[in-house]
Amino acid sequence: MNLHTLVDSLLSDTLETSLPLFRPELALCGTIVLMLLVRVFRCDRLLPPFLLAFAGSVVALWLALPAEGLASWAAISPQEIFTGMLVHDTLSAYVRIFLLAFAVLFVVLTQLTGIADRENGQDFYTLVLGATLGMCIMASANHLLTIFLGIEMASVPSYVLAGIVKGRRRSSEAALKYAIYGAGTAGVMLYGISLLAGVVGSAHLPTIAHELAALDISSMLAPGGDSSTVMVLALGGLMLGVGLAFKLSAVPFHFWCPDVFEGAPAEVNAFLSVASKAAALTLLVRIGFGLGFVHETPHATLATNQPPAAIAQVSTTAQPPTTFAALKAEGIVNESTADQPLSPVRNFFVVLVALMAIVSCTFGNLAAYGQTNIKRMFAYSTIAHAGFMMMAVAAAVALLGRDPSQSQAAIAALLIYITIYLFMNLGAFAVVAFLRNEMQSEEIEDYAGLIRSCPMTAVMMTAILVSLIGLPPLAGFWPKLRVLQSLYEAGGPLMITVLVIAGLNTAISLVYYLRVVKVICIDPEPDTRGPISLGFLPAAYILVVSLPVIIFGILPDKVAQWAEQATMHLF
Amino acid sequence: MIHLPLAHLLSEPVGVSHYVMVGAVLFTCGVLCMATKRNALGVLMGIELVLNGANLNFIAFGSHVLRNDANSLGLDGQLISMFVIVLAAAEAAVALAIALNYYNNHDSIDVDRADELLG
Amino acid sequence: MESIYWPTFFFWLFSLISCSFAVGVLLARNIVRMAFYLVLALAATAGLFFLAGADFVGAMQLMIYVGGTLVLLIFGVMLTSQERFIEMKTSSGEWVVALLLGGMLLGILLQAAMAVPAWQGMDRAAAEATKVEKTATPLGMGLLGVRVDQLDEQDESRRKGMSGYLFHFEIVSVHLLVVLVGAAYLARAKRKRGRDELAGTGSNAT
Amino acid sequence: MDTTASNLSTLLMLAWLLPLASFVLILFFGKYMGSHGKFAGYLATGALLCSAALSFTAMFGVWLPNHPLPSTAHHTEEHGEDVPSEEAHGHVAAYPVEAISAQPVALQTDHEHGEADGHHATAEHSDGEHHANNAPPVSYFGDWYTLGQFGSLKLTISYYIDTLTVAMFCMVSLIATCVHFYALGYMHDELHDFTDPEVTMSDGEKLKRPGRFYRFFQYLSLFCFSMFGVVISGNMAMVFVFWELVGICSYFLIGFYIERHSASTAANKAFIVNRVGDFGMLIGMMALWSSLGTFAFGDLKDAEGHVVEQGIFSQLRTEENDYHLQPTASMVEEQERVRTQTCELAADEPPKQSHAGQWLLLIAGVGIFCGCVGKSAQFPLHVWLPDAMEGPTPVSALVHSATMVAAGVYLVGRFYPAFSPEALLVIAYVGCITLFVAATIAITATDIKRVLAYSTVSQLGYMMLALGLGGWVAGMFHLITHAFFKGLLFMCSGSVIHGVHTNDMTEMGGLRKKMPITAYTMLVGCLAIIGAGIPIIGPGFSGYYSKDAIIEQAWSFGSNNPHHAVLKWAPIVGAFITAFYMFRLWYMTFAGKPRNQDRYDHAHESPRVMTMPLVILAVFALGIGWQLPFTDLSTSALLEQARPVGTLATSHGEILSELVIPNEHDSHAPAIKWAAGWAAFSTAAAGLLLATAIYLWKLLDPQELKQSFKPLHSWLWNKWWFDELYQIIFVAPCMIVARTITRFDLGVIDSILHGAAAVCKGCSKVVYAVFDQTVVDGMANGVAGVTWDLGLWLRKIQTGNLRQYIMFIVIGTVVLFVAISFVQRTI
Repeated sequence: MNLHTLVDSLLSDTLETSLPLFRPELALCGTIVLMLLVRVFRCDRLLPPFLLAFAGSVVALWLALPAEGLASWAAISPQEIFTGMLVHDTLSAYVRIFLLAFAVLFVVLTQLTGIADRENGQDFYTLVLGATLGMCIMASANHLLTIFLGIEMASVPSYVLAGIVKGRRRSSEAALKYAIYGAGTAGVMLYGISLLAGVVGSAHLPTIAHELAALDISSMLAPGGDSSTVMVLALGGLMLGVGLAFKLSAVPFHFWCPDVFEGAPAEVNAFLSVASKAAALTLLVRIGFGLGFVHETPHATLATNQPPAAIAQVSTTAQPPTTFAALKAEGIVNESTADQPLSPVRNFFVVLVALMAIVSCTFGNLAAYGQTNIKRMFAYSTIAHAGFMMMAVAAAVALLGRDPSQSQAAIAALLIYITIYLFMNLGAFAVVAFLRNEMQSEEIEDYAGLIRSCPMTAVMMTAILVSLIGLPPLAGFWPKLRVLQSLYEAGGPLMITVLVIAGLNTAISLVYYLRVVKVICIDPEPDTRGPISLGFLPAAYILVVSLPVIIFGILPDKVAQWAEQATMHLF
Repeated sequence: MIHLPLAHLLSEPVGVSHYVMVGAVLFTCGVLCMATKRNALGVLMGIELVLNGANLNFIAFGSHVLRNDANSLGLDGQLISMFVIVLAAAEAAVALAIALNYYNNHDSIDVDRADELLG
Repeated sequence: MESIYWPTFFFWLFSLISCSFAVGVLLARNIVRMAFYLVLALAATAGLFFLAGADFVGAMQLMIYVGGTLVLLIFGVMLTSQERFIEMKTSSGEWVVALLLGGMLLGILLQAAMAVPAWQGMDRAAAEATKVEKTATPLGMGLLGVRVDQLDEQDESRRKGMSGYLFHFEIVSVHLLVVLVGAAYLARAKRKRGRDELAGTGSNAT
Repeated sequence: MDTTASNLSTLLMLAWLLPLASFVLILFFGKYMGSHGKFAGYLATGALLCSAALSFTAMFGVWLPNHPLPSTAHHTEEHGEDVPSEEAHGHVAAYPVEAISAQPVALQTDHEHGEADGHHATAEHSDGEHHANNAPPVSYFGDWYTLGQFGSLKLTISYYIDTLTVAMFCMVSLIATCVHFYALGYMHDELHDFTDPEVTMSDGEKLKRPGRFYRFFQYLSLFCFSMFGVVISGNMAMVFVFWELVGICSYFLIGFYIERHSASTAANKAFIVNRVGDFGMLIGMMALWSSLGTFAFGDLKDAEGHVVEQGIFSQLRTEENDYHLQPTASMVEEQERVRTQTCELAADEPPKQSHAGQWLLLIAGVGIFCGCVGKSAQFPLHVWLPDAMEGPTPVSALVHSATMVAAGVYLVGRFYPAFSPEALLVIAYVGCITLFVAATIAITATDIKRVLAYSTVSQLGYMMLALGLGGWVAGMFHLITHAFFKGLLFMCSGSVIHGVHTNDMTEMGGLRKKMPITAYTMLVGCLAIIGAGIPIIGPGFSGYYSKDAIIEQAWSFGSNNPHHAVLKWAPIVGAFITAFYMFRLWYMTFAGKPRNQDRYDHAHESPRVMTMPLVILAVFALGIGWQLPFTDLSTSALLEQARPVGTLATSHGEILSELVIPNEHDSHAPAIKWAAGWAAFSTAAAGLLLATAIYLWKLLDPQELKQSFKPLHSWLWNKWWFDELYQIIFVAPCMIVARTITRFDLGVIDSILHGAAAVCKGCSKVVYAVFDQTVVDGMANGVAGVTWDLGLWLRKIQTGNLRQYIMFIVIGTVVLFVAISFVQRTI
């Protein structure tokens, strides 16, 4: 082996494998650069930033969709790209499509609400696309530095987005709180990463899993073992978790969330609550599966020292196995032997995530009770939902060593949840943003009797709220059901506790969502309020975004099918 | 001859542990700085200290001078710390801009004045 | 009596400077003084980097942190120090809570630092035998994606984990672009606010 | 050998009986000894002086020449490679325990291998060297007088003398002598008619009564006699008798100013609380006697040296079993009998072999420990000690800090071979809670003596913790060093009170200039109690050696038992708090500006008869931990000689199988020593710095702090509400029961007549109130209301303060780390 083979393998890896799979993100990068150029050459009259951003995100979305339609997903083989920095599989493909689709919808929304006017449009869309890029990287991270980088790339532009309305005190306060809290947790996370990497001696997730398995933690925990090293590992893992919990706004690292949501514009809230959460949850899955599971046969093209021909061959011939049985038969999954050394790692992960999930869910729902500001209420609702979604991750990792097919089902539940949550929250925040433009208020009490002023919006908002509770005819019911089912499958005292608490929380959340419904539908209209007319485009947008809440409620199979396909290659 | 422990301390090479301890001190000072300074810029300085503490860890874990076994982080440590420096600079730039914006709106740099959003 | 091992001496020197000025940053009241202490602490950390054999990163630390970031911070200090003098004193209770918590955190971290057996120092002979090589070239190659240090790595499984950093190197540039656009946006002077009020915030709930 | 035994027993018996003689003389002739019995003081002091002389003769004249300490130089030569470099140069008197322990550490390693296989695999290890090392310590046991034989129960007055006994004699007699001298000065008010300023008669006049100088010394003599009796006792029954005598003396002395209401209440409280503990002790003694048939500690030998009757220790730790603790066959039988009887199991069911006899052993151990809980003021019976400060200060110094309260610790140490690992764990936890609770209360107390009283409770907790964790020498060593520095501290506080006529620290300040000797001797005491010293290498004040030994043992234990990590951290946290409140006390009293100018102006240094004992004790508080230059003599080396048999081994729990009580020598491993030493030093330094920042440099404002932590302050100020809690749980129910019975007595007939009607009426009311209103309505309203309130309350956490959010990051990380390390073990 010499330098030549190294360079050759790098070239083939980068040019032939990685860049083609990285096209959507490249499109985002290109749009960002283009936007700068447009400003530099002062042709923004010709190319308004909205058009540019819209076109860029649509192109990126188009590039992200599988070439031969959804049926060809099975052809995506899991592989590491960029010499192991990122991993490309169906999960990352799914989340990427999700994020880019959201970006398209979001760009349209901001144009409709007018938060990004032509003067600051370039700045706004640059930040949005930059953050989306970071989230895409989070979703496919395979290396500790990539995790940190992805989180930074997603967060730092978001700080600015939170303060995008420059002249307002609250907006600037929100941005300051967000930025400093985020920087603090990023520091803690970085320290945790350093400890993890330092003990294990690598920053590459599969290698870490490999080394952890070699360390044999269970024997270290036994009396007389080197339990202090395990303590360092646990501390590192915990501090890494702090960074993730910040992104997830999980209790007790949620403090930024309500303040930022109240201070930032509603559109930005939609971005933070949907895209950011989805990316963070995917990252959580990545970490849980990356560290809690050893791939017996390494991914096809990760070895950079193989000759290019071999890489090409492997990537074409490898038929992705579809079922767990097949995986087992091929020796990729060997539940009894391969995973035992890592069961303490999984346990740790599960306990940590489950604890935070329980607390987040309960705290979020309870604290939402007395809120008067709708954005703030949604902030707590977001915290609660993030807790619920984390439960799915905990269940998935708990099932990982025992029953991978159920584990896949748990991840599928998570993906369904994320997808449906997109429509619920985007719809809700769109309504909030449009109403704010009309009546200059975001207080819940000012929504009184909305059903008489603009019935369509009110009905859609009601549907969204009921769906957020998770009541059966609407879409929000299905993912919750599936998460509960996964928890039941996972079993064990901890998971059953989580299950019970999750069930209780659904009941608790009833109160504050229905309170808003009551204000909208039953309370009398105040006399002071003038007529409200949203206009055609906003109304149509609300309809388009929130109709899926009803449609997927009645026909949940389609989403479930996508999600199940997307979880195919986790093992 | 008097055998001072101090001399003994100086005649042996230090290990990764020592570096990590210095890193821990920097980290803790940084966090405390963030938690106690009321001047937003002081808080930002705390962030710098925190990141620097973590960076010192990376350097120590990757160093062949301190630890000469197969399991060290190797060059990865230095590479990661370089990226951290860059990212810290980016973060500092944004945080400073946000602090200036805050100052413009509040006519004060005192973070305790940021008390409108609560509950 | 054994002779002094100079790297160790310098380690203690630099770490003492670094830690004490970090504490100085924590305890100082005056923001300018804090900035000055921070410069010294970071510069001493750069010295520690050099001692650990990370010459290039040490230089970068000096240039970017001490040279760049801090100048930025000092700009900030100058821009915001025009307000009338207001005592920004942290109350005693907060100090005590912070110090107690900080002590606990420090205790946990220090314990972690001492916990791993492999992190203890080498003996002197081994340390003196270790060759310090310049790291600039391998670092540069690593940033371009070619890990030349992979060539000496015998362990197959570890070699796979030694990834090139070309991806990060490139994507960070995009990130910096985005961040600078954002920072410039916020730092720009306010322009006409009419449309902002109407469309951007609308809310009169201040 | 024989002459040694008789010499020792005679010397110590004389030392023991001299105070008794003094007591009897003063009892009968006290009134006639000068005016108000001035001469009685001299008599008692003289008797104690003679006792001290005899004790020291026993130690240096008889014991040491016959049982020389192992030579340090010899061992370092043999095991030089194990020992850090500073030990190799013997003249650095760094750490005596280390030097002595060098030999057993090396031997212990092969011992442990044998043990890992089980308790029976040790026979082949019994080569000569091994045995020599693991043999019981040299001790002399014998009967002076047999009181009577009742069946198998033989009650004797016997002695059990080993190094610990002799060392305790020296310590007690030395401190008692100092206190006697001190009291000659302190109690001079009692030499003439005494007007008690704190007792107001019904006619508004202050109480005037004749002085009771002689009676004070009479009690002190009786106390010394009882204390010596506890120490020298050779069997549990005799211990119990003197134990009670000590308690009675304490009662008398606390209630010395019996006319004061607070004093008589405090005396009653002390007596009653102690009875609670003694009840447990009786149970423990019964458990032991019913199964072992003896109360004696040691083996009774005849003239040829053959064992006639086996004592408790040799029955439980037999030579054949390589001195491992194992319940005897009779214990197994007894436990099995109780089990089958109480559970009504079929007699043919096979006995549980796994825990054979262990439960009985545990009951015996915990029972005996209950007595020690009462006497040594451990949680939850610690409430009496601070109130006992109503007694005169010399009493506080002697009885309630240096000796009597130490008797509990001493008994645990004496009885140590019979404690099973589970019993030790109970001891450790009790000690741990005590040390923490008492230390926190001391933070807010403003009465100078009460601060010291809580400090005493806390330090006793330290000793119990050390013993419970397997650190026998560490605990006993701390017992001795603590006796000196705490006696010193109390006498200094007495000197201050004598000078300014108040206990309240908020009225003091700046007294350093007025009473320099008191101030600086007290500074020595403070530095000793916080364990000031140069970490790892020494030298330091006496507390430095003993406290570091405890903390090292705690770390050693913690690394073996990750489940009980709290026991590892408690002494570290305790060290922080100790340093804080001790220097808070010193700064408030001696530094800064006078808070009450009037009192300051009238303050004066105490007379020579009071300051001389201070200086003497200060010298001991400084140096009792040191190794005597050019010899191998040091307190810890002496104690090492008395180390109970079997405690060198690492022992494992039988009932709690994962419990490991580590070998004490393991705690001197460099890694543990290093980490624990620095942790102890840095926390103590942090506590000192915090106190300095608040009370000397005034960087932080104590009033502001009090405001910030108002709930916490009132919680501590009210002593964790323990007194109120006991009032509610124990006292009030007793009162209610008593009153109820009274009423019942008075109105039996009435209540029967009206009872039936009332019950019916009541029932219907209850059904209506409880069921209809509470259950039905409450289910609907209550749940919603509670969640609603909870939700609103949770909003308060979101304070909007950014810096608090940052603080919450730290709290979250730390709390999650702790939570995860506990939760994960249980799942």
